Amino acid sequence: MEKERRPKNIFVQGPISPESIAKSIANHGSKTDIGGHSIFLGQVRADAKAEGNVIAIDYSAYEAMALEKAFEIREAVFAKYPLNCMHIYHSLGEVKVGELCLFVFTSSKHRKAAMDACDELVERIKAELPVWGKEILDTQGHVWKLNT
Amino acid sequence: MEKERRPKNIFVQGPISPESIAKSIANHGSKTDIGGHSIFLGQVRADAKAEGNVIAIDYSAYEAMALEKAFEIREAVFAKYPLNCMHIYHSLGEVKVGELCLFVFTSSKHRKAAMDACDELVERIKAELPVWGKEILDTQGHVWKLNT
Amino acid sequence: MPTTIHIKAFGMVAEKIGTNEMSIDHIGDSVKLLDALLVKFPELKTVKFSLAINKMLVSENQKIPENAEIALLPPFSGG
Amino acid sequence: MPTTIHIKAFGMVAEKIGTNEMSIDHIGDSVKLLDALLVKFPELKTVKFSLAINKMLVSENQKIPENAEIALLPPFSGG
Repeated sequence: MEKERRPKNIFVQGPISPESIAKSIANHGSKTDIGGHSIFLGQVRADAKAEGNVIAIDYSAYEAMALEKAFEIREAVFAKYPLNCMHIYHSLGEVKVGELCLFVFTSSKHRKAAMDACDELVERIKAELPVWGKEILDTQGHVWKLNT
Repeated sequence: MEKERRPKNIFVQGPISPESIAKSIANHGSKTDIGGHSIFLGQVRADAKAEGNVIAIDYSAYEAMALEKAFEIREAVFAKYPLNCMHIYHSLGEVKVGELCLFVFTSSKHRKAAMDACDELVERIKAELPVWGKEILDTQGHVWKLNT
Repeated sequence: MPTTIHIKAFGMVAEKIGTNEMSIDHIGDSVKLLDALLVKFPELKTVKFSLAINKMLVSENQKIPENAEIALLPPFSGG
Repeated sequence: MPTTIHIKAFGMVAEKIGTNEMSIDHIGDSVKLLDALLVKFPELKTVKFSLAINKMLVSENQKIPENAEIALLPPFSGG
């Protein structure tokens, strides 16, 4: 059971590596009351914009506010669903096309709680965390990412 | 795009390793039209039964029928959601408590399709694949797993 | 020479009847086959199971083709 | 000696006004602050942004405490 009552860091510099995800999964092997894990991964897309093609996203954040907000979301989702574990990681700085920028990981005894909580976390993270993506183009310009 | 038209093997002997999951994630780094991945992992729980505590599940399957059914499910879910990729792995044989027995992995341009497809796949896999779990107890007996 | 039916049993059903594979003389349809099985293995009355003919689940009475592969399937519990 | 307000700007807003950090003399509430900002940086009229006071989003007019940390936040686009 992991229900810490203080904000914890969610930011990692640069892309999130598949190896760190494997390590995070493996860390749960000792938690034998877990029956299901739900994971969401955000990956940077090579979108074609009018001004050029996206080759990377440069993420920035109002870190202090984002961590407080992430803590508030975390507590609300823990209160709403019977979860054993919850982990949130978001990139800062440059993440190239095809690399991972978001890793949300929930675990519960029965699958439904983990799945529903993971979906809700992703929606809230995108809507409520003061984080911005600057899409770097192959034309040396940039456009500011818009969440839909 | 990965839309093969023939049944592919979904079974792996023993537990699914976190390293194989990392490798599967890393393989998608070249697919730059993917924006989101959804993953579900089933983990064997140390349930307490009247007859003893679960220490492992021994999985068996009617393999030929399960692969045909998995193919049918795969095609139906590909037809229903705009997915880039879909991967399903299920263990056969012994999987100890804390180890992983199911790995479902969907990828799409926008997150919603991957999430909804992953949820639907997990439900259908549990309900429709001829697979059985024999829960091995610490009392040397066993009970047959029941899906709820 | 009568044709045969190949029967596979899985999980709790295989455990109950003490075998996971057998062949029997051909029987015309799935209802008659079920009757014959319950006579041969009365212990099947205590377990829930479905029948598959050539890897397709049977929901109502169905003809059994020659050399069919029949499977006795207890409730699925994968995942 | 007047107290000050510390202002942080992010993303597209920082780009528009050409800075991501500044201090100004204290202003009493958020509506007056917005007015002052739009006079000082007319280019802000062309971007959508929210105000946070001490890391809390402002939805209606609100008093600004002394030494408050104000942030100018364009629409979020994390994930």
